[in-house]
Amino acid sequence: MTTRDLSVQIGPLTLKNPVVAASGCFGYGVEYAHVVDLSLLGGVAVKGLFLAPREGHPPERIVETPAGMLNAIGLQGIGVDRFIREKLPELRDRRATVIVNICGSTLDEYVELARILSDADGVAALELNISCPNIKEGGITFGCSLTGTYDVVSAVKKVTPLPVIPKLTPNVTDVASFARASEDAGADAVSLVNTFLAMAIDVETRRPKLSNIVGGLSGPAIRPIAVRMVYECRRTVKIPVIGMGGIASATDALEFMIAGASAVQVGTANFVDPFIWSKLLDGIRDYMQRHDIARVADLTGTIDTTAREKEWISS
Amino acid sequence: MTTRDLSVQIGPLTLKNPVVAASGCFGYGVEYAHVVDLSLLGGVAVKGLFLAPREGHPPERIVETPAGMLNAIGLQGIGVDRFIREKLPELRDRRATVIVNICGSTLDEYVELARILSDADGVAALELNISCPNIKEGGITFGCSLTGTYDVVSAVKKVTPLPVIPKLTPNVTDVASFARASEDAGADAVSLVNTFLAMAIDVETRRPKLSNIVGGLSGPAIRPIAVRMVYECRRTVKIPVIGMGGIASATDALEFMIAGASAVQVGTANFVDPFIWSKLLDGIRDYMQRHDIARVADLTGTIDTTAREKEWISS
Amino acid sequence: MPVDVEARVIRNTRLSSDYNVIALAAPDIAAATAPGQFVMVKLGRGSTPLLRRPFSVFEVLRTNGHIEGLTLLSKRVGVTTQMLFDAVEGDVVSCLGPLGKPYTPVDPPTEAWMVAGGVGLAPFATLTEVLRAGGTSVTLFYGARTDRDLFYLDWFRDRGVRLVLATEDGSLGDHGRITKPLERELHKGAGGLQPSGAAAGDVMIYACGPEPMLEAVAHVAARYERPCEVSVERVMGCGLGGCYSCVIPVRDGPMGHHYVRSCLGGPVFAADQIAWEAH
Amino acid sequence: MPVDVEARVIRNTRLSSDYNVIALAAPDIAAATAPGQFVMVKLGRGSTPLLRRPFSVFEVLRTNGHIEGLTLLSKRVGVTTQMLFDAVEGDVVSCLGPLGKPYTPVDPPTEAWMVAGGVGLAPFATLTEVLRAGGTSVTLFYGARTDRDLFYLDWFRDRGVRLVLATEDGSLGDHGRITKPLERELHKGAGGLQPSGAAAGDVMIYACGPEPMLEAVAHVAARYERPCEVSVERVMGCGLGGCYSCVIPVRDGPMGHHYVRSCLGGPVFAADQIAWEAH
Ligand SMILES: Cc1cc2nc3c(=O)[nH]c(=O)nc-3n(C[C@H](O)[C@H](O)[C@H](O)COP(=O)(O)OP(=O)(O)OC[C@H]3O[C@@H](n4cnc5c(N)ncnc54)[C@H](O)[C@@H]3O)c2cc1C
Ligand SMILES: Cc1cc2nc3c(=O)[nH]c(=O)nc-3n(C[C@H](O)[C@H](O)[C@H](O)COP(=O)(O)OP(=O)(O)OC[C@H]3O[C@@H](n4cnc5c(N)ncnc54)[C@H](O)[C@@H]3O)c2cc1C
Ligand SMILES: Cc1cc2nc3c(=O)[nH]c(=O)nc-3n(C[C@H](O)[C@H](O)[C@H](O)COP(=O)(O)O)c2cc1C
Ligand SMILES: Cc1cc2nc3c(=O)[nH]c(=O)nc-3n(C[C@H](O)[C@H](O)[C@H](O)COP(=O)(O)O)c2cc1C
Ligand code: FES
Ligand code: FES
Repeated sequence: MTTRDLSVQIGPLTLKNPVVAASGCFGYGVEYAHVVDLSLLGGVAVKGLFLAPREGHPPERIVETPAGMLNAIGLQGIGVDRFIREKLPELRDRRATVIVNICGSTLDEYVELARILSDADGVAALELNISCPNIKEGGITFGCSLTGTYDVVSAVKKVTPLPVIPKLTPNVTDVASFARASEDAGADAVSLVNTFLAMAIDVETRRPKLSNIVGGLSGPAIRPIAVRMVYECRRTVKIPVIGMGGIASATDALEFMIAGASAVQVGTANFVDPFIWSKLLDGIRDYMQRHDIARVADLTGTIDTTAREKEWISS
Repeated sequence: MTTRDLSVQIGPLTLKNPVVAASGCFGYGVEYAHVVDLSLLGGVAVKGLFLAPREGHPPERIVETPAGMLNAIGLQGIGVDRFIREKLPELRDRRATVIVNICGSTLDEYVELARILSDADGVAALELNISCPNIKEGGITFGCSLTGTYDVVSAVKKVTPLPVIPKLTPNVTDVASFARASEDAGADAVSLVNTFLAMAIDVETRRPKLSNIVGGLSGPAIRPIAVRMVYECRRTVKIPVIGMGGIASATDALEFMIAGASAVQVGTANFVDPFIWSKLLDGIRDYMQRHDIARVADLTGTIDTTAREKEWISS
Repeated sequence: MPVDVEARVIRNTRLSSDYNVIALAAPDIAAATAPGQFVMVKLGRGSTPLLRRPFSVFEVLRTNGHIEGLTLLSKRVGVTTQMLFDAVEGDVVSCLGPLGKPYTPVDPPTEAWMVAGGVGLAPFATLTEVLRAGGTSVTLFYGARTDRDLFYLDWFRDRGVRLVLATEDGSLGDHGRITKPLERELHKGAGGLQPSGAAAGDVMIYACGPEPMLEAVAHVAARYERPCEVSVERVMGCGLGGCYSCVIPVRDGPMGHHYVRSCLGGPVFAADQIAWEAH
Repeated sequence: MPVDVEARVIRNTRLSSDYNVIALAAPDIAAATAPGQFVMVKLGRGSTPLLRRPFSVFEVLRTNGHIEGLTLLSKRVGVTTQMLFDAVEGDVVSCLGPLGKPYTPVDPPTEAWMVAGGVGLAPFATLTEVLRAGGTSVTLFYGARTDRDLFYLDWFRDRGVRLVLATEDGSLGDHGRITKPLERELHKGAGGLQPSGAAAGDVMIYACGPEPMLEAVAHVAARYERPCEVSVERVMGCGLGGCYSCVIPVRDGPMGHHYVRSCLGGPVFAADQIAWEAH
């Protein structure tokens, strides 16, 4: 078996492979250190961080839906200072490629977070969470406005040498225009999708199943919408697109890459199988072998939209 | 068992019960006459009609996805004249409550269709399909623009005495604003959701699984998003909301009604079980019995968002 | 009128690592089925798979003249066929049918030539029963990748069916595609050398298999001016005419065609109706 | 370190129309499990259900000292528990564990009083084994709706456990909730009348059951100044600290509290740590 080049380029950042843990689905990474060798992942996007610690929403915080789940965690978190003090050193020791997902209520908060994290040792990139659907003050006001997106990205770019990756919400009419606004503002890449705003009601009590009433839908259910959005963004911008939404197998990851993703993130599937990482990488390697692809990066955006031909396959 | 009042009011139109077959998922209704007594349904929304016959897209037109399906039928259809000549008489004979789903490429086409159908015998209401994601000329340009929605609804209202129900697309940032524009333009109700624009790729061939590349996602996968959208619309407008998206059981139908729907439509689930109709109605009746609800219309929008109390349930 | 039956699995026989024959207790459907009709089946709880899948009725099961159920011949290609492969006695399969337009059986002296590719064998067991009951002589042209994928040969032989086989690896019968022996025999027939004793022209061809095979058979049949019916295989969402997923282009003039739902207008079509050049 | 095992079902015993005990061939997990720890299980193909579900390890199965696997005591309430109920020998259950903080066993002369509500019995079989091995005397306060929902009584009796029962319909033991006899015995104990011979105060309470029961037990324990550990039941998405779904409010001062992940910080907590008034 020839060695296959799994590395991908996200702007100035090289990931050793295209499989990244999605924010909010992998704690601060350190929780998984005893089951996963963090250095083997393409990257770890840590749980969304505000400047200050946050309590998040009261339970119920999640509910399962057909092929998906709703969450309204409300970005419970330890705040940036404790993160740098308590988590980052271990992540560094374990040689994880750390992408910090940051959230603010105001533009200044994003800028302040970016400043603080730029001085910390061991941060590979910043992912701007301007798309959390679960909290009013969670940047979604930026994420649903083109000028808001443009402003927050360019403000953060001004204060940090780190690669900046705005994370886009799918709850908009034209996601590609947000990718464009991000690119115009100097983003190094965009990542998508965050979760879909959704809800579930217990008909016996007539109460919402989540304490927050609404939450974000993730998991395999959303994959076809997410793939379409990645495809649209890829056709609109030149910066790399990081794709996610319902990836649960190597085939799913490859589907996103062929649609246009340079790397992928895995969220919900990690809950189902914390050992999924090596299975995804093995599956990707196997595919490259079968199709004789030397560099995984060569797959990005290779969707073939010409008409297909018929073949006589003896069945 | 007390008799339960299942009738609901959609503006001027009374439906004998709230369960309606969704457009495009029940042919022209007549196809199902040998398995379902059409007069027992709340209504039958027939396949989207253009003025002229249409061939639709080449196969593959559907593909299954986790808890959902994509379709890109491309509104194959017989056109309004043949519909009135060949299908409407049988629907009338079978005492179906017929909701005609109409599509146009221009505002004038919607107006012309409304005019023609207003003169036909046996049409209960018009559903304006301004939300089909699969064809460029399928009204989606109206459905994604507030003024477009307003204009097409008010133009149609001017020429028809029939109840007018614009069908909204979920592929927008703020669906409730489209419900509001519809209400302002004089719509008698709104229905939602149409399908979510999505895609799937065969990684072995790197080709899209649908000939049209993209298609619309329906089925249980989308239900939590659809319920949220119905909830938002109900809080924004006074006209009735007809809810749909992934309904496959009486519980699902009740969830939509509690969220704010006055009636529901069932699409994909009819493919899985063409005998679903009596099961849904039985389940709704049973629920009303258990909860001592005399009129199903009293359920609409009764979601209880006050905090819950703990109870000691011996488990 | 189709019915929906929660059919118990009577038995499940594996024919190879990919093929199985599953017997289902659906006597009402079995009794009403004509050769070439299909059922829509669904297995499993929840929504994996979400939609039903179409399968030809393979055999009608009779015990002392009493109809017990039906069988499906299934090839493992995905989630439902995997579940059909794994099913055990007592499991339940939701089965809706019979559906679709059947084949048109011929009467003697016309001969029936059935052309099957792989799992396309499925409709030909019931067709054989009907044809043989009417005294029609039957030939089965049956092709597969290898001899291990040719099943039920004795079943057909026992019913007096002449077998003409082909395998792509040459392990049994003709080496290559099944249209090779079909064309050879049609050629012989046209030359006056009646291989099976029938008068030239008195042959009706029935085909089922992958679409490129059907197209090839249709062209051969047309060349030798033999009537031909094909059973097409399109992705079906409902099987009842509701979804318009299963369409096939049907000729409506020398050049034109329009899409017809193969679950209602088919799956069996006259081969010359299909606009093969479209898709 | 938790492991993920595709565990074969060794046997599945129905205890009632809702309860079953399923034995799984997961010896590595069984060997590493401490009383009160749990596993995350997943059944079925596809995404119904999507997520794993948490279950306490009920018994550790031993044959001649050799660890064979573990059992789960399951109550049928939804999709996964239905599948656990229906599973048959040979089926496969994906089983991840052991996870979470266990109970803290006490040593003699301190007595152990275990308080179980319904399926909350689950962690007390392994806890009994550990306590009895250390010579601790054990009492099980066990409440359910009716006597038909009280299981494994002989199992506990055989191991020298004193049983105090309560049913809501009065069919066995006290009529009403299990906190009634618990409080009565604590009261007796506090009055100097040692029901089981232990010195007043030398009792550790372990509770598992519905949260309102845990809260009631916590209050009773506090009133009688007895140490108490409760195993809480929150909806868990991952069991590994990844999702933050399973939080419970834990006191961090006289008035305040903060959310702690019960899959990492629990499921066993000191009862006085929980901010019961929050949620
Ligand atoms: C009228 C008719 C009769 C048929 N009779 C038989 C038969 O007797 N025995 C047999 O083994 N097969 C038969 N088929 C094909 C059978 O329907 C497919 O193999 C089956 O649907 C695959 O389902 P799956 O869940 O196992 O595969 P999936 O996991 O759904 O997909 C695997 C592959 O099967 C194809 N496929 C998926 N859904 C359909 C569908 N609804 N219709 C056709 N192809 C599909 C897809 O293109 C995909 O490449 C018939 C098809 C038709 C239309
Ligand atoms: C640490 C821990 C140990 C447990 N041990 C046992 C045990 O030994 N035996 C036993 O029968 N049950 C136990 N439970 C409860 C068990 O997890 C739930 O009954 C199970 O998740 C229900 O799954 P389901 O798919 O059958 O139900 P679902 O169809 O998912 O839902 C049915 C009901 O169960 C509740 N529920 C759903 N998911 C969860 C979840 N992840 N965690 C808790 N509740 C949920 C929902 O609120 C819903 O009302 C334990 C729970 C925890 C947290
Ligand atoms: C429980 C949970 C918590 C999440 N928290 C965050 C977060 O803190 N920041 C963020 O940008 N996205 C968050 N997400 C979104 C995921 O990172 C991801 O975008 C989404 O779940 C889709 O991917 P998936 O289908 O693979 O889960 C969260 C998702 C889940 C399910
Ligand atoms: C195959 C198919 C065809 C459809 N055709 C139409 C149509 O012609 N007009 C329309 O308004 N909606 C059409 N829809 C959308 C449905 O009416 C419905 O809005 C959507 O499928 C969501 O409901 P469901 O999840 O119950 O299917 C179609 C959906 C499917 C699956
Ligand atoms: S399969 Fe639905 S119309 Fe034919
Ligand atoms: S269950 Fe996911 S953090 Fe506890």
